[in-house]
This record gives sequence, C-alpha cells and structure tokens, in this order.
Amino acid sequence: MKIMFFGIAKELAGGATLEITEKPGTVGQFREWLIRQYPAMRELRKVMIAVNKTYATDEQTIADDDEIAVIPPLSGG
Amino acid sequence: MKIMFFGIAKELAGGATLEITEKPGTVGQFREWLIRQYPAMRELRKVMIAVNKTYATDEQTIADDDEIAVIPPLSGG
Amino acid sequence: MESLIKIVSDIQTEEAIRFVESPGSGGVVTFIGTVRNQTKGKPVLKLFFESYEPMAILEMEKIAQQAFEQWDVQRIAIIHAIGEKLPGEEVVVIAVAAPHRGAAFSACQYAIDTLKETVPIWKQEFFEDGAVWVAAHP
Amino acid sequence: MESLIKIVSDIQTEEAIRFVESPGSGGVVTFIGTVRNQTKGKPVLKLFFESYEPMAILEMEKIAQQAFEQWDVQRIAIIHAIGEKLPGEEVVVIAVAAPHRGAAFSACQYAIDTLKETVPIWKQEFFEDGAVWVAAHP
Repeated sequence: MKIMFFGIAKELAGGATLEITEKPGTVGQFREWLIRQYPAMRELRKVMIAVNKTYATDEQTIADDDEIAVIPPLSGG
Repeated sequence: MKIMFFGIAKELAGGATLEITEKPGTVGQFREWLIRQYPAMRELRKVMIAVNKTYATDEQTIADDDEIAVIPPLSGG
Repeated sequence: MESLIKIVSDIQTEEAIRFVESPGSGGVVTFIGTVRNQTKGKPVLKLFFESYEPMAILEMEKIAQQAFEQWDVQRIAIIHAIGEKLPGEEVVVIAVAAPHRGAAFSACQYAIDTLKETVPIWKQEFFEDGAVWVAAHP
Repeated sequence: MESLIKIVSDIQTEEAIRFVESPGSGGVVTFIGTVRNQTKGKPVLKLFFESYEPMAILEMEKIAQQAFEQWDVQRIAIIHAIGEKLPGEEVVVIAVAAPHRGAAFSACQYAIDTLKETVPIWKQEFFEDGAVWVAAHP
C-alpha cells in the first residue's frame, strides 16, 4: 500500500512516499499508526487523510489498492 | 452664464452648451427654468445639477461665473 | 495610498493590475465591465459612452479616497472607456490591492457600485431599430 | 458553464481573464494573489509552493462546480502556481464572469476562500534565518 506525504508531513516522514505491508483497516486506524510512527505529526494544527484523491472520514475502510495521502494543514492561495 | 448638457439632456436641449444672460439665482430656480424651456426633461428619471463640477443642492446660489451642468440619469460602468 | 484614475478610448486591463500590484500587497481584486451582446433578450449592436470628463475624474478620485478611508487598501486604479464599444469590449476596469483580500473585495465592489451612482458618464445602446440612452426614463 | 483549471509554473493573468470574458457576460471579477514581501513584519525572501496535483485539480474543479450551482455565473478560471515564487510574483488567479456583477463578486470570493480550505497546496516561507511551512502548527 502506497502512502504519499506532502509539505511538512513529507519532512516529518523523511520522504514523499512509503510502501507499507500491514493493512491499516480504517482511516482512523491509519491515523493511529501514523502518530505512532511519526509522533511529531501530533503537533500539526490539523492532518487530513485523502483516499484516492478524496478527503476521507475516520470510519472509512481502506482497500489494498487505495492511494493514501497524508495532508498537513493547507496553505495554498 | 454657460450651461452644459450631456447624454439625453443634450438631445433634448438641442446642443451641448448654451449661453444664458438671465441669472437663475438658485439651483432650484434654474431647475424651474430648465423645465419651462425643455418640458421633456420632466420625463427623465432624475436630473442632477452640477455647479463647478460638483453636485449641487436646490438651495445653492449660482454665481455669474459658475459652470452649470445638466446631469441626466447616469449609466456608466 | 496611490490611485490611477483615467478616462480613455481603449481599456488596458493589464495597466490597472500592474499599477496596483506591489510586493507589499497580498491580493488584487479587479472588476472588468464589458459590453453585453443583449439587453432583455434584444441584440445590442454597440454602445456609445460619453462623459463630463473633468467632473467624472473628480468623482472617480472621490471614490478612491472614500475606499482608502473605509478599508485597509493600498492602491486603486479606476479606468473608464468612452466612445464606441462593441459587444465583448471592455468598458471599465477597477483594480484594488490590499494586504488582506476581504478589504480588496469590499473596496472593489464599493467602487463599481458607487461609480454607477455618482460618476457623470452616460451610455447609449444601439439596437437594430434605433438607439436609447440607458436608464434615462423611469 | 465552462471552467479552466490549471496548476502551472508561471501565472498568466490575461489567460484567465480572456478565458472567462464573452459577449454574453457583463462583468468579470478576478482575484490575484501575490507573494507579500513580509509576514508579521519579518522580511520574506521567497515562497516555495508544492501541490498534490491530481487531487488539487479535482478540488479546484469542485469549487468551480459549486460556484456554478450557487450563483448565476458563466465561466470560471482557477490557476495556481507551484514552485519558487519571489515577492510581488503571482501565485493564484481566479476569474469569474457573470451576467450581473454581484454574482461574480460572490462566486470569486467563495472560490478563493474555499481554495484556501480544501485544495491540497502548501507553501514554505523563506526568511533570512530559515524556512517554515505556513500554518502547519497551531
């Protein structure tokens, strides 16, 4: 499963993409895993998770071939 | 005294400028004279009078060397 | 608090935008008014704009001044065209630069709303069957 | 109801304006965001913008769609720059054409407000003494 990181999340994760083998189950479980791996992400103002280029809720289930993106606080415009 | 007409007022007055010799006294009196001269101006939605390039109230006195402009309803923009 | 106020034959939108942009401002809001090809479904062939130019300039300067007093805006450009204009052509451009976008939106909308109420400019609409001075009659 | 949605290296404001203008519309409102030369008084040397491009395009398309649903607007262009940008340079341009200006102002302001909330784009501010990702921390 491919995870993409952007902005400050990319710095905190030490790279733009990561392949993981364990299945996170839901988006909420993925968030828990994320904080365990990179505790500094807890300090961010807000982290959203996108599944297949759409913002996801914590209840949403993640499938094997989903594209997961870690979206730190936005600052476009 | 020079009177300037614009837009539809110019058409109704038959010209862009007019020299008059009688002194109108106040702007209100000038309005009365205007309607007597060009009754069709009464049909306009609104007519403003500018004295020396500033909108004038009816109470304002007109001096000999003032520049008077007849301002029919605006439609700029 | 600088302004560019002009009455011209041909509008240059870029001139207004370039005038107001500066490294100290964060946002520019512009309004560009163009000639519509119809009025209430009736095809418009062209418009003809006329102004009482020295007074129009004074009134446009007042608008810029009032915007500076009401909002935290840095620069304002107000350019209006006169003469003959065809459908699609630009008639007026207003550009406002401000440190924060809310002020720029408010000031730009204020400027175009006020321009239509106070600036001595008139337009005649030409249709297939004749011409009328816009808004002249009730 | 057509839209032009792009992520580019260099913004062409004119492209957005020309895309939305048409003889059927009466007004175009644009917002142009530029790089400010300071943040809270601290000089900014440059910005660096990064995007999750395919998702950013989808979110920008949603904004245009929502604007079409909420207001009587005809065309919308949303162009955002990525990469390095110096103070004064343009970062984003949004242009909205509508038959009546009120709708164009509302839709344009909605578009930039929503873009900042939903479009996956990030900027890093570079100061004399280092760089920070804007708004990342509380």
